[in-house]
Amino acid sequence: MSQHLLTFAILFPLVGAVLIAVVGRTVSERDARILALITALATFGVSLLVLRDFQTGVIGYQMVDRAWWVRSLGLQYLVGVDGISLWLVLLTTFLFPISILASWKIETNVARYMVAMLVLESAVLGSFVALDLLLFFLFFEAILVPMYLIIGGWGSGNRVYAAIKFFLFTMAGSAFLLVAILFLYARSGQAGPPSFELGRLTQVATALPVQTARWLFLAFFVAFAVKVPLFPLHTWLPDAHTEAPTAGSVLLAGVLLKVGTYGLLRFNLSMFPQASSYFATFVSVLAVIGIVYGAVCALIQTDVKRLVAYSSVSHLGFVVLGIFAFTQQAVTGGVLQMVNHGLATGALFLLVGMVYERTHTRELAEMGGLASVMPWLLGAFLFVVFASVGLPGLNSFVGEFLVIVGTFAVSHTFGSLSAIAVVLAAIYLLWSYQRVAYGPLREEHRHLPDLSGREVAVLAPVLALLLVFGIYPKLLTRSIDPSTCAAIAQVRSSQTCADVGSAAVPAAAEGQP
Amino acid sequence: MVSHTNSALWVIPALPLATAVINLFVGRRLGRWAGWLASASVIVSFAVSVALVSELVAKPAEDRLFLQHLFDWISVGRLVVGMDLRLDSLSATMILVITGIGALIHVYAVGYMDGDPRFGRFFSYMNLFVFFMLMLVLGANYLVLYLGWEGVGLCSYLLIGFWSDVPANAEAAKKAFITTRIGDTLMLIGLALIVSRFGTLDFQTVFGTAGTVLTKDAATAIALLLFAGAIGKSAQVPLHVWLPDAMAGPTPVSALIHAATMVTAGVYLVVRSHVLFELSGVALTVVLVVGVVTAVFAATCAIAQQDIKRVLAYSTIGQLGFMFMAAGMRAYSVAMFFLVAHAFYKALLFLGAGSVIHGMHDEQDLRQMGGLRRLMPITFVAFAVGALAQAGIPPLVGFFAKDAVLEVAQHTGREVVYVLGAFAAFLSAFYLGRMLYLTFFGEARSDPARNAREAPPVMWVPLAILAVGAATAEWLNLTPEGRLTGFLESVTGATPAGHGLAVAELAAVATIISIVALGLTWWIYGSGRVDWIGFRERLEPLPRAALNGWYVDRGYDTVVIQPAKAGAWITAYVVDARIIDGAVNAIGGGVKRLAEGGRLLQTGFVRSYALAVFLGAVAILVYVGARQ
Amino acid sequence: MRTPVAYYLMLSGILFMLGTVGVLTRKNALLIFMSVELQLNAVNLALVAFSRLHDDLTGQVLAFFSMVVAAAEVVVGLAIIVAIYRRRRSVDVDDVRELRW
Amino acid sequence: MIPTPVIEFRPILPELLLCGFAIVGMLYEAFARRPDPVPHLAIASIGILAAAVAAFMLWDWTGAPYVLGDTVAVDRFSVVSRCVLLGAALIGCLYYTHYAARDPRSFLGEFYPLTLFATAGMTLITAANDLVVIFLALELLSLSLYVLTGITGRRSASEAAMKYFLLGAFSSAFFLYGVAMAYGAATSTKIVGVAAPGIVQALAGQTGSQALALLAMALLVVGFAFKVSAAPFHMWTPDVYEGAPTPVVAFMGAATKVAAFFALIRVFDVGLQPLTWDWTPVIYALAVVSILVGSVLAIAQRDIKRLLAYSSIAQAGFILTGLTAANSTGIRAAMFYLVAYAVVTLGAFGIVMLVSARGEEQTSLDAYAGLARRSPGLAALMTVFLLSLAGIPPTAGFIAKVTVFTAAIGAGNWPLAVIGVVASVVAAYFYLRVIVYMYMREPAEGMASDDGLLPRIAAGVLATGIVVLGVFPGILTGILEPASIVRW
Amino acid sequence: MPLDNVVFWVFAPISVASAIGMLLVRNAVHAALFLIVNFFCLAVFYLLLDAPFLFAVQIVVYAGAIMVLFLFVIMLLGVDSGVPVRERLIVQRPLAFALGAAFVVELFLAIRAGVGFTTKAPAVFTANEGGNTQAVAKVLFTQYFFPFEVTSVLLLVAAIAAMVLAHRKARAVTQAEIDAAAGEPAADEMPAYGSGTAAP
Repeated sequence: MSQHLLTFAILFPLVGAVLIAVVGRTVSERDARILALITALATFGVSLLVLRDFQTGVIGYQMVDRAWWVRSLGLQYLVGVDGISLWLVLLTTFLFPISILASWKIETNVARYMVAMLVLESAVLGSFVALDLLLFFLFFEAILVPMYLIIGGWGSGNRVYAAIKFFLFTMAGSAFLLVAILFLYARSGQAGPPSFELGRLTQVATALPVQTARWLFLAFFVAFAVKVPLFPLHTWLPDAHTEAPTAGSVLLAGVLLKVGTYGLLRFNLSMFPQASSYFATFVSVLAVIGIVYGAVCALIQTDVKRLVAYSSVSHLGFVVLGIFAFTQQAVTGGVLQMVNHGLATGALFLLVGMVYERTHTRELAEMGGLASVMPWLLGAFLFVVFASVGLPGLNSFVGEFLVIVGTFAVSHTFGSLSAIAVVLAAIYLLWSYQRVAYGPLREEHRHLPDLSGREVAVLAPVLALLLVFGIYPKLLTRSIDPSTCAAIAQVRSSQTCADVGSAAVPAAAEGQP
Repeated sequence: MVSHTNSALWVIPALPLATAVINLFVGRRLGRWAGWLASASVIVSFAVSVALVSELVAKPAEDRLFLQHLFDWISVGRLVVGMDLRLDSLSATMILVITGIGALIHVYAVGYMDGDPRFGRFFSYMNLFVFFMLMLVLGANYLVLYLGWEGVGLCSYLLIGFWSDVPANAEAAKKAFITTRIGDTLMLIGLALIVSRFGTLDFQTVFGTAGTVLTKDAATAIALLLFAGAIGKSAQVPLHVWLPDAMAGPTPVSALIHAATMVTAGVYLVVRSHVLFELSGVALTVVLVVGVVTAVFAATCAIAQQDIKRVLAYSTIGQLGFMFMAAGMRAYSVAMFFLVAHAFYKALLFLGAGSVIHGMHDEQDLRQMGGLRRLMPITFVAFAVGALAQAGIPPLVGFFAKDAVLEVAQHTGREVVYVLGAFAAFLSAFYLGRMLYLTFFGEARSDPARNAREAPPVMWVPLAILAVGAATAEWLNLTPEGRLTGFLESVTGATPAGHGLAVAELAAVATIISIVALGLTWWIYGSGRVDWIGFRERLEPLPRAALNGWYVDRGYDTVVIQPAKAGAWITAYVVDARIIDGAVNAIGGGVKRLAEGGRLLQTGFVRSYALAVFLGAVAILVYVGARQ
Repeated sequence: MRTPVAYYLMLSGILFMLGTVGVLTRKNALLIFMSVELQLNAVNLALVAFSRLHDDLTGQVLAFFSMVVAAAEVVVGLAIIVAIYRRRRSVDVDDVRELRW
Repeated sequence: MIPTPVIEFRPILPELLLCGFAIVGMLYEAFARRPDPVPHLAIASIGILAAAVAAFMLWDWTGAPYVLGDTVAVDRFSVVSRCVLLGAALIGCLYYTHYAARDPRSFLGEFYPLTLFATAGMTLITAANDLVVIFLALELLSLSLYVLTGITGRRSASEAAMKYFLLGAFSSAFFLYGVAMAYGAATSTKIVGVAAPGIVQALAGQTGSQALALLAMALLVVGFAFKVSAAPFHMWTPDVYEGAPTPVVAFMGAATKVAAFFALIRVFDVGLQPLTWDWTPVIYALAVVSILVGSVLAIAQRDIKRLLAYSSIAQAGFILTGLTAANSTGIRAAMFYLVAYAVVTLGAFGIVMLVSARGEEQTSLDAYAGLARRSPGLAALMTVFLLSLAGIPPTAGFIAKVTVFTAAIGAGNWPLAVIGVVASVVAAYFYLRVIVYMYMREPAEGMASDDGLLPRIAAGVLATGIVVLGVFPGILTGILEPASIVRW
Repeated sequence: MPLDNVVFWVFAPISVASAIGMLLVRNAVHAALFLIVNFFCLAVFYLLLDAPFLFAVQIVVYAGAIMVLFLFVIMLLGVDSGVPVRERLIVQRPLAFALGAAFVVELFLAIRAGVGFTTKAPAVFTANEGGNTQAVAKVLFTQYFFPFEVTSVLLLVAAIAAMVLAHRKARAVTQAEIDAAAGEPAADEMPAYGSGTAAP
């Protein structure tokens, strides 16, 4: 039972999607929504079982489910979770019901929309748990289509451009990934039957000549850097976020971008440890540029979704920076930041969407004074803004702090520069909040309703988690820690992972870099 | 090793937190009871604090320490940061100030905020502030301190912008948060540096091992980064610009946050971390210089302010400068004494001002006041006590506090500091006198001033209590060995002693300075013999410059903000949209153009197609020929 | 056989080339098609020459097949050309370019 | 006295059946008073199915591997190709029946016999072990296709037929010259000789002339490249695809490529195997050019048939990518790709036919605006086909791309794979553009799509096949595994 | 100088010249006649190469049947004598000749390497033992009987093709045809049969 849980998690949405696709035309739109919601909730339930059965502190993959898929290609169905993917799986299954609930107002082609959502969920879950590279790639590419349809079909304004840009950008990046995977696969055929299994390919990759490994690292890196997105490959994100429907933005920010950072951590780091440390400075520079650059761009945006999109560029930079610092705190912080950013930015997009549903504008200049008519909505907004700003006690702070601390131990420059974003985040988020919430109220906004019961149901769980993960992040870190430690040990090629902390009281010399 | 665990510490911050949450969600339904509930929780918290502190005091000096570990907050690898509370003489002093003065201000606010539509929300924020402030001072490690540090910033933001329908208020709130955040971020880097050196943020470990772990340079770096946080939070030059604007908040907020407690967090931080500052040495000099500069600078600004609260704001900045001055001279306990004293009289002044504003129907301009002493006698007395206390008239508490600072300066041979401090004291006496006379003496200069009414008891009772406090708080320290300073020495170490003028001589000089200043202002503003408006005009442009804080704000705007905006604009709309995205679109466009061009190769002429075939064939043949 | 086989082969090559050039330069569909016939004949010459060279009759058989194919091709080709002509009153291939780009 | 040759007819039974039923069809057309599409379809279908059965029975052939004077090879390789080709023919006939039913006056019963003949040529070309047979089969299928292209007599169709014919004849001259050179080099036209040494034996044994063999290789490539429409021999493709009737394009696009590629594999991977190091660079270059030309030029197209034509050029490049490996992995990859490609092409053109309303050929992209609104089923099916062409999971196209790139990379040709994947991105753009039209545009006024049930079912089956192959490619790879070993 | 050499050197220039003539003359009939000359020359070469059977077939089938068919069609279509039309494809001609030259050079190199310009065929053509026609027949009907059968299908297809294309043309003037072509611009429609005036 336990070893099939992940498979169930992947299959549930798919089954639901097929069901809706089949009965979609005969049942009412409302039923299609409910069916989708039930499916997503069931998937969430399955993922909670995964959490229950997950053994904290165990290094390596758990709940591994394995079967041959295409034996002649050496393609396996091989899934499993470790402390890193566990939380991303949970984040995904958590955000999907919320997104579906947030999409209640979608009126056109509801069944098709829900099918796309559920297929997307399946694909994302698959990419987080796949331990066979081709399988991963399959899911990775499969993400594109439903998301493309969601942006292009239910987006706003310039949605087609944004959708195609999203698709092509990601696909362009993953093109190199595919070549690299196949290259490794071909190499693995030199000793025994070729395979795509992560473990096998890791052995192959670590045995490669240095130069080759570096090229392959870059091929992997480009694919994930686009997805993250890392400066200067980020320009698809503002467009995609701006034009996507609310749930699309939530999922894009909350889950899809994490596939990129997850990929960096899972594949780049573990498969090309030497190359990773060789390129660490390069990647860190990009990450730091992204952190500052995204924040600077966000400063001046007038479209609130665009602003949040740039803030994502900045926040995701933290994740990458953390991952490539190769210290326990930084990497764990990075993983934590993935989850936290997913929740916080997801919530931001939810709120922006709710505001948009009421005011029909994303232009900051056309809002204002909304706090006086919708105190609860804007109160929730403020809460989320401060979570994003990195207020201690709320979730994002923990990740950012750990990344900065962990990075600082390696490089004072990167650590310090990245902290600039902490200031800038406050500036752009508070500025935009001010434009939305305060100031004179427009006449046509005078009678806008406050949060509805459904919206409270959408927001409450997210906001609660923002607080819980801010106060007691140990919930997450205790299962993330062993996995990141293992990953770092590989890069540092030592038995222990680099740790800037010291449990012992007079740990004097330890911290000296 | 004696166990210092005390499992009751959490109660102190938990009470205000609980009521904050209650008021947040059901405050509207509680009506006026929301205020009383909030006040009650702070009062109870004060009571608990008193109980715990007396328990602490009862212990031998070297054992005065309570710790409580609530849970592991951030625990990654070997870096474990607990949600730990710590009560020692330093935090004891602070919590008493916070809960004590906080309680009074809460009660006062019940009256002041009466009738506000978001009454419950206000008290929720106030309680939340108290909670975070308590966390700040009770934290046993830098991260809990930082939690409180940022939390009070949040509350400050919420409360400054409480009346957010006025755009300026929201603007001020944002400015306050962002300006302090600059300092906070540097402080965060400081924390990172501490972690990288010590592997922990725990006060006990850091201070205990700093001497062996840190080099002088590292200590300087850490100390300066921490001090940057203090500069921001305590509104010291050059990050002082937010505080005058922060007066946009309701007056109880100004009293509690921007006078008595939050802004003093910087002083607390420096005193708390004095071990690091001392290791550095240089850092202390910086603290001293910043303190002196701020004290003088703020005083010059305060003289020219027209808004009663802005006078007090600049005054607060200057007084905080005095505290840093003391800290910079290693007289930490003196700084703390000053802090306590200042909390009394500045809260008093603010609440008095609030009472005046309340009585004047939200009029804050000094020029519109005058002659209020008859209409608002209680407020007048209280306010006068506060003003005189700060002006340094013995035997009020301000005299002793300021005298202690100047004494240290003089005794440790820092003559320049002494002179500048004395000058700042002179100026502060001057603007206090000006404010006092312009508000309460002379003729009423406007209708609100003529029709002003005394505050209700719920407001004047706290005022009165504070006035008594401001008048008698010196009792806390007026023992030969210094009761308060002595109590603090278990944390702060002894105040440096030295030789110089006798205490009496110094006191005399200080008193003379104050009296001269007050006399001068009485002559100008109170006697009616001088046309003070014309006098001001004759001095232009100096008063205007001082009024505008010597244009520091405008300077920032020109030098930092506008260029930054332009830079951001260029980044977002030129670099990002045109160059980076432009490159992306150029690739796409290039391929498209290539396709449109290549499409024309398909001419429709069957003979060109044949030519292509032949071309291909010959190309392959050429390859084959080369192969042979 | 005194003439070296290569001469025949070269002749075949030249004829093939001329046929090719004919396809490329003539505009009359019939002439283009005739040029193709020239190409096929050139190939036949090569086949027969190889047949002689290898002392093997396969080449001649191949040439024979090639002629059959040519005959069939001519039938179809001429039918198509006639069809085009009937529609357009022209056998100039340069005029037949509605399908392009 | 001529000795009676041993006639083993079973290996060519599929072709015999096809020709036989073609003749039956001709007789029906000739003698029926009013020829009707349905009996025609029945005759053709029976013929095709019978041929398929006959082909199946060759799967476990235990007789001589080369029969009929070593001109025909009997192997599983050709069984696979035959099945694919017969399927394509069946669906082509099905489409035409529907297509003609729209406008009974333009119906021509000869379509079916000609299709069967063309199919016979195609199946034969993949089984042929002799360059002469290949040439003859090539001509057989070409001549049939020329006529089919022009069968409606529409102005554009006749133009397409003429272009196709002139260029086809031109390129087949090159091919024939190649055959001659191969003969000159090896004294034989048999790919593998049993009775007497064939080309591969001659070349392997160094008895043949290397120089002439290379020349032959170059010229044969021209002929094959033309048929598979690899750039720069592709120029006929867009025009012919645009001009020819859609059912013909569906059949032709799918089947010709399959047949020509299977023959190419046999000639090059078996016959010219000793020259592997010489011909792989040629294939490599062709692959690069085809991929780039096909992917890039398709972007500018506004006609769905032209777009799919360019797409087919790019697809040819991808298949060639697999063949650069010159080993069984590459062959298997190419075979998989071909099957997937054939299915997709048949399906996509089926949709094209259905979208263009009765009697008209609305093939402009504008006809696809709002298709999802108008007929969601067609739009969904088209999406599946387009995604497969773009190589997005979970379609067969994805697995196909993976396998060809795997083969190429395994042979060290990773730069080619890089070019391929990058071009896939470019290609994705125009596939997505069609999806944009279908799903994200408002339908134009007065557009109506066809409600033909049979073609819809066919397209539905094909789409299901694409997805099933994408999810369980093992079904096909299991079959291809033994079939990809071309005997020598 | 041996006889075959003489004959070769006499007919080779003629064949090349006639081929070039076909390329250059404007009149299609002349071109066809040049091609016939060329085919005759080839027939002579077949004779020289000991292929009398093909010699006969070449004359009967090619020069006879096929070229007559060509001429017939030329006549039928009444092809103009070729008012020179400006070559619209400017690069076509020079490129064609350049590529043609390159083609021949490549061929020359290949033949030199593959056969050699001094290699002569064996003096005796043993394969022709018992008469060329009989020998060809023997090869054709044993080794190549299957391809031979294929050619029959090929011819059948050709016949069907001609029928289809011609048959349909017979209906081309009917209204149905015009309707079927309704998607095309009506102005492009042309009367199928001899309205005489050709479009310019």
